[in-house]
Amino acid sequence: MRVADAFSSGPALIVYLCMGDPDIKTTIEAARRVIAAGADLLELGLPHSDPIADGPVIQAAAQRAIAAGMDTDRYFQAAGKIEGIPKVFMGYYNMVFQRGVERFAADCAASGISGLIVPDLPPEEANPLMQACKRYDLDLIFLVAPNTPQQRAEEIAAMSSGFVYLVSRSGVTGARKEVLDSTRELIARVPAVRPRAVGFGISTPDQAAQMVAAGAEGVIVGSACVDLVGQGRLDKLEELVMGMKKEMIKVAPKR
Amino acid sequence: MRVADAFSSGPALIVYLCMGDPDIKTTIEAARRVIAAGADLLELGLPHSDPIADGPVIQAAAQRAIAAGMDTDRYFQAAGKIEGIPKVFMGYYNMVFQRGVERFAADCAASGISGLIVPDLPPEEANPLMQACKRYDLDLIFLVAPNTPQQRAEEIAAMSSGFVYLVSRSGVTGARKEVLDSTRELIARVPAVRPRAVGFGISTPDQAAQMVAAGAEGVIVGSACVDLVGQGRLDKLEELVMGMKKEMIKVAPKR
Amino acid sequence: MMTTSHTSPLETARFGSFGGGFIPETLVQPLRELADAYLSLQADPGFLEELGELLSRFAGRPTPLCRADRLGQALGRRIYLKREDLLHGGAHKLNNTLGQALIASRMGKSRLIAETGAGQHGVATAIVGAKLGFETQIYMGEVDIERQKMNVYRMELLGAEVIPVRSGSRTLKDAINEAMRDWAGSYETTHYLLGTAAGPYPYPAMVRDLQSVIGQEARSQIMEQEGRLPDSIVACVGGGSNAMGIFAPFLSDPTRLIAVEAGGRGPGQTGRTADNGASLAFGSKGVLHGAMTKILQDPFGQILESYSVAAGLDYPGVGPQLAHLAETGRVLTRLASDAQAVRGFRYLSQAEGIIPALESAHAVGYALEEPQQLGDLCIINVSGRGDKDLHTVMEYEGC
Amino acid sequence: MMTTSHTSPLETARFGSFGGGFIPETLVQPLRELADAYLSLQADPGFLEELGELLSRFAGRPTPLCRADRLGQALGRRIYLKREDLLHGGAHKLNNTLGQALIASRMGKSRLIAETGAGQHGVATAIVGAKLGFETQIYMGEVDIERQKMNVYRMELLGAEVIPVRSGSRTLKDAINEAMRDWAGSYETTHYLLGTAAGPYPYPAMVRDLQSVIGQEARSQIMEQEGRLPDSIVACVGGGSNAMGIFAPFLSDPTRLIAVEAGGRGPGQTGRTADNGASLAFGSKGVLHGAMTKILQDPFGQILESYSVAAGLDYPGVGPQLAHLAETGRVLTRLASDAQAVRGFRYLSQAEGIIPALESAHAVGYALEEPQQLGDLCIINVSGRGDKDLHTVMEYEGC
Ligand SMILES: Cc1ncc(COP(=O)(O)O)c(C=O)c1O
Ligand SMILES: Cc1ncc(COP(=O)(O)O)c(C=O)c1O
Repeated sequence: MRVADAFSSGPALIVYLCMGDPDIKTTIEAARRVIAAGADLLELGLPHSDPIADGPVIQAAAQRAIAAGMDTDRYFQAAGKIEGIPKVFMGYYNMVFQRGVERFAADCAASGISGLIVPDLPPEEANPLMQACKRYDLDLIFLVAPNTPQQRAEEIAAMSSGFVYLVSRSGVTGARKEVLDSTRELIARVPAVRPRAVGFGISTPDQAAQMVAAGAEGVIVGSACVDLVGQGRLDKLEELVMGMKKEMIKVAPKR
Repeated sequence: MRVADAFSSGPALIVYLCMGDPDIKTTIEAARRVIAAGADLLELGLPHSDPIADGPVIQAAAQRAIAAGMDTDRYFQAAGKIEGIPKVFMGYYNMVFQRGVERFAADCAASGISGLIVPDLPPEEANPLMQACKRYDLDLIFLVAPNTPQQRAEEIAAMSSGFVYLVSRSGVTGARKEVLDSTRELIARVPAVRPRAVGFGISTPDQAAQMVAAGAEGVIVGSACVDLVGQGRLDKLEELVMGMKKEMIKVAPKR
Repeated sequence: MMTTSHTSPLETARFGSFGGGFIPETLVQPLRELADAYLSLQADPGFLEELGELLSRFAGRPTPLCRADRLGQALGRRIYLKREDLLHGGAHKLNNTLGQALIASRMGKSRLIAETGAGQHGVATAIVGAKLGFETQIYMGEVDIERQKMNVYRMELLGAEVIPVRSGSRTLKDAINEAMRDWAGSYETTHYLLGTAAGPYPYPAMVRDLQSVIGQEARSQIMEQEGRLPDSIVACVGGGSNAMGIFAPFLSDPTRLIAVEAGGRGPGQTGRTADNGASLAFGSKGVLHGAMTKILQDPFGQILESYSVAAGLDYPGVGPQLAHLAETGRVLTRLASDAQAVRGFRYLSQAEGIIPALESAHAVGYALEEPQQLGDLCIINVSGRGDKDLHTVMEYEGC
Repeated sequence: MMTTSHTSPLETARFGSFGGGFIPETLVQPLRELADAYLSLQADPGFLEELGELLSRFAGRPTPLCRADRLGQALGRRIYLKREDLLHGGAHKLNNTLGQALIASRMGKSRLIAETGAGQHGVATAIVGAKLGFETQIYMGEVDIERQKMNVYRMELLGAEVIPVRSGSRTLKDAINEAMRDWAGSYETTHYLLGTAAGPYPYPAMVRDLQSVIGQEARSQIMEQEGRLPDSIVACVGGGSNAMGIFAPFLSDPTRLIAVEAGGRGPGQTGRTADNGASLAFGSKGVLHGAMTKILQDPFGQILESYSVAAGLDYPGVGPQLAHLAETGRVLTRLASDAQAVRGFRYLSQAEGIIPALESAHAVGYALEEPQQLGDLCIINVSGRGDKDLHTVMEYEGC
C-alpha cells in the first residue's frame, strides 16, 4: 500500500501512535481499533531518547516505551504485524543514521512501511536518506512550518513525496485549543502539488474539520491519541478517530 | 610602701595575681598567703578582654574574672584591701585610657598601688601616663625584651622607675621549662641603674634561682601562680612561693 | 537539492563530515536569521566596539597569561596559565553569553532562553540578561536543580527564572531539548543562547568565534612574554567552547593542541549512563542537538547519559568542529579521569595559589600525567575557577 | 622622651591623635624592621616591578571601572563600579597580601601568619603563601571556623594550616591577638600578614599604600572615561583597607569620600556584643590591636564583639587613618543596616549582573538610600564578589 492511497478517497485522517507505549501488544491493538474507526494512514513512532520536536505527551510516551524495552529491531517486527492501511515511519534521524540509511530503508520496506517522516531532517541534510528511499520505493515526507519562507515552502512541497506535512503552528507537538489563522494561511500558500496534511496540535473533530474546510487534504492527530492510549482508554481513542473522520467527511469538498 | 622597698633586702620575688579570678575573695586570700609565704611585691592584674601579651593561662584567668563581674571600680576596691607589701597595677592601656590617665593614677594612689606595668605601652606612647604617674608619685615600670636593641634597652632602663621588667623570652607570658641563655645575656646587658626583675615563663624555684644567680635583682612569677589559683590549690601556691624565695635567697649575692 | 540551500550558510556549516543542521523545520528560519545577523555583525564596527567595551569593562578582559613557576619546575618545562578563572562569573562562559546577548539585542529580541547543567552557563546567561535588560529564562533538569541549589539561587538573584525540566533524564541534554522546543514557538521575541560550541549551525562557529578572544589574547601574550609560539596548548572539553576558543587562533600554527576529555570512572557504562563524558574517545558518529558529531549512544541511537566529577564536562556530545579536528589529527584528544582531575585541582591550588574549576583541573591533571607531551613551552587554559567545586571535591575525597 | 624614638618611623605613625604603636616591647623591633623594609622597598624598582607583575599577571590588575547604567538610571546620576570583585581570590584582599608577602620574602622570612574572620583574608594569604612558597598558618576563631567551613577547606586546599583560636570570644579579634602572640615569639622567621589598614605602625600606612592601587587606577580610569574627577566615592568599611585604598589618591581632591559602616541591627548592644560593626559611628576612642583608634567598647575599656550580616565588616575597630579622616570631616561616615545591605546585594545583582560581596553591598545599599549625596558622578567600590555570601543572604531572608 502506498502513502498516496490514503488520500485517494477524500480527506485523509492520519493517526500517530507511539510504538511500544506502554507495550507492543497495546500499540498493535490500538492500531487495529484506529483502523477500524476509519483512519486512513498510520504514523508509527519509533521512540527516541531526545525527541526535540515533540511536546510533553509524546515525550512521556517515548520514555515509557523505551523503558519497556522498545528498540529499532522490535519496532520493525511490530510494524510488520499491523495491516490494513498504509503505514509511515516517524522518528528522529539519529535512530535512522545508527542503523544506516540503507538498512533502515530496507527494514521499512520489509515491514510494509511505505514512507518516512523524520522531523529533525530538513531537506538540506536529507540527501543520503532520500537516495535510499528512492532505491526502496519509499516516500520521504518533508515538513513545512508557518515560518518557512514561500520559496522554500514551494520547494519542500515539490521534494516531498507521498504528502507534505504542514506544521500547524510553531512549537512542538501537543494538543491545542484553537486552530490558528496562520495554519489557514499556510494551507493557502503551499501549492497542492501533492496532498497536504496538517499536524501539530490538532485534537478535536471540530479542529480537524476546520483544517479540511480550509483546504487540507489530510489531518494528522498525534498527542490526543497518544494521550488516550497512555490512559488505557482505547474505547475513547476509537470514538475520537470516528468523530474526527465523520466531521472531516462532512466538510470535505465534493468530488 | 614604695616599689623600691621590695628590692631593699635581697632579691625580690614578685608574684602576679589576676584580680577576681575566680572571685575577689579568692584573690585577696591568695594575696594574703603569697605575702605570708615571703613574696616581696604583688602585681595585681586587671583583667582585659584582649590581653595580647599574655599566654593561655592568664588569658583564661582574665576571661573567668570578667565573666565573674570584675571591672575597674571593683579592682580598686579590692586592691585597697590587700596590704603588707608593695603592690603594682598590671594591665592593658585601653583600660587605663578609658578611665583617663589622671583618674586612673589617682585611683591607684588611693588604693595603695605604688606602680604600674602596662605591657602594651612602650615608652613612645607613654608620655600622658608618665606625666600622671609623676603627679601621683607612682612608678611606671617599662619592659625590656631580648630583642630590644642595646641603646634602647639602656634608655628604657633609665626611664623606668621602681624597677625594670626584663622579658625573659620572646612570645607571651606562660610557664616554660628551660631558662634561655638569651635571658642571661639580657641581664648582663641591661645596666643595673635600677632593680632588674625577670619575668615571662618562670615557674620553678630552680629557674628563679638561676635568674638571681645570673644577676637579676628580682624574679616575677605569673602563670605558675595563676594556674594554681585557678585550680584552687592555694596551699600549693604558698609552697611554690616559699620554695622560690628560699632558692633565690640561697644564691643571692652577699651584701 | 534545494536552491535556497545553496545560498544559505547552512551549506557552509560543515566541518568535514560533521556539523550541519539536523533540526525541525520550524527552527530553520530562526537559525538562518541568527546566522545572517551574526555574519553581518561580525564586520560591524559599532557592534564590535560595544562588545569589546563590555568584554573589557564589564567582564574583565584581557585575562592574564600567568607563568606557573612551581608547576613548571615540577614538570621541567615552562608552563603558562590562561586565566579565564578571572573573568566575571568565574569562567570563560561570559565571552559567549555577552556576544550572543548583544547579537540578540541587535536582532530586536527581548527575551533570552538558555539551557544549563551545572548552572555555569545559566549564571553567565542570567548575568548578561541582567546587564542588558532581557527577560531571562533558564531551562535546567530537575536532577541538576537538586544538585546545584546554589547556582539556582544565583540565577534567581540575577533576575532570571529557572524552569525545571522534567523530561528524559532530567539533566543537561533534556534542558537543551526543552530550550529548543521553547524556541521553536518563541523565536520571534526570543534568542536561544546556547552555551557551548555545539548544536546546529551557526552555533558551533559563532560560539567558537566569540570564545576565540581567549586564543587571540593568549597568542599575543605568549609572543610578548616569550617571543615565540607555545609548543602545546591544553584545554578541557565539555562541549568544546573553551577548547575551540583557545585553539582557533593557533590552528595553522605548529602548536600541538591537546583536548582533554572527562575520563570519569573509565570507558564503561553503568545502566544507561556512560562512565565518562568522553564522546571523542568513546563515542561514535551521530546526531545530537542538531549537529552531526561524536556522541555517547547505544547501538540503536538512543543517547546515553554521561558522567564526570566535573559537572561542566558532563555532556554526551561535543562540538562538531572538535570532532572534525580530532578525526583529522589536528587536535589530539586525551583523557583525565576523575582521580586525575582531582589531583590537578589540588596540585594547582597548592603550587600556584589558583583553585581551578574541576573542568579546567582535567587539563592540569593531564599535564601532570604526560608532561613529555607538552614540549618546552605550554599553555594550559584555566577555563574557570574552582570555588563552585569545593563541595564536590570534599565529597569525592570522602571528607 | 627617648632618642631612638625620634628617628624611628613610629614617631611619624600618627594620624592626628590616632594610630601609633601600643604594643608589647617584644614587637617593637619586628615592627621597626618591617617599617624599615617597607620604606626602603617602596622606592626599590626591582621590588616594584616584581609586585607590578604579580598584580597584573597573577592577580588580574588593572580591574575595570565599569559604568552601571541601570543603577545609574534608577538613581538619576552616573555611577561607576570599581571592580575589585574581579581580582583573583574574589576581593581586594590580594593587593595587600601580595605586597606584604613580597616584602616578607625580601626580608628573608619563610613563614606567613595571618588572622582571619570570615576567611577572606585567610584565603588571600593562603593564595600568596602557595604562589610564593611560604609555610602559611592562619589563626581563626573556633566560632568562625564553625561558621565558615568552606573557607577553611579552601585555605587547607591552598596548603595553609588553619589554627583554631579558643581564647576570648573565639572570633576575629581574638585571632588577631593570637597572631600577635605567635609573632612575638616567631618574628625571626615569620611575617605577620595583617589583613586590613588597622593595627600598629607600619600596618595602617603600608596596607593603605598597597591597596591604593585601587584608587590610582580608578582615578586614571575615570579621567579617561569621563574626563573629570568623580563627585563622590563610596566604599564600605571593615578595618578600612578597601576604603583607604580607593580614597587615598583622592584625598587632596574635591571628591566627597563616603565610608559606609555596618549598621547591623541598629545602634544598640546585646549582651557583650554591639548590634553593629560601626566603630566610627558608635565607637569611642581607644586602643585595640596596637593602635589608638575608634573602637566598640564598654565604659571600662573592655572590647565588645561586633555584629554584621557581612562577616568582613564584623570587627570592633577601624584603621586609625580613617578614624582621623572621619574626625576632621574629610571622610563622611555613613551607615547601611543589614537590611539595606541585603537590598544593595539584590539590587546590583538584578540591575547590573554583578553579585557584590555583602561587605560591598553596604556601599551599594547606602547609595540607594541617599542618592542625592552622591553628586552627578559617583564611584562605588565593589570590594569583592558575593558568591561567598549566597548562603548568608538565603538564611537572612529565611529561604
Ligand atoms: C569552567 C568550565 N570549563 C569548561 C566547561 C566545559 O564547556 P566547554 O567545553 O564548552 O568549554 C565548563 C562548562 O560548564 C565550565 O564551567
Ligand atoms: C569583600 C570585602 N570587602 C570589604 C571588607 C572589609 O575590610 P576592609 O575594610 O579592610 O576593606 C572585607 C573583609 O573581609 C571583604 O572581604
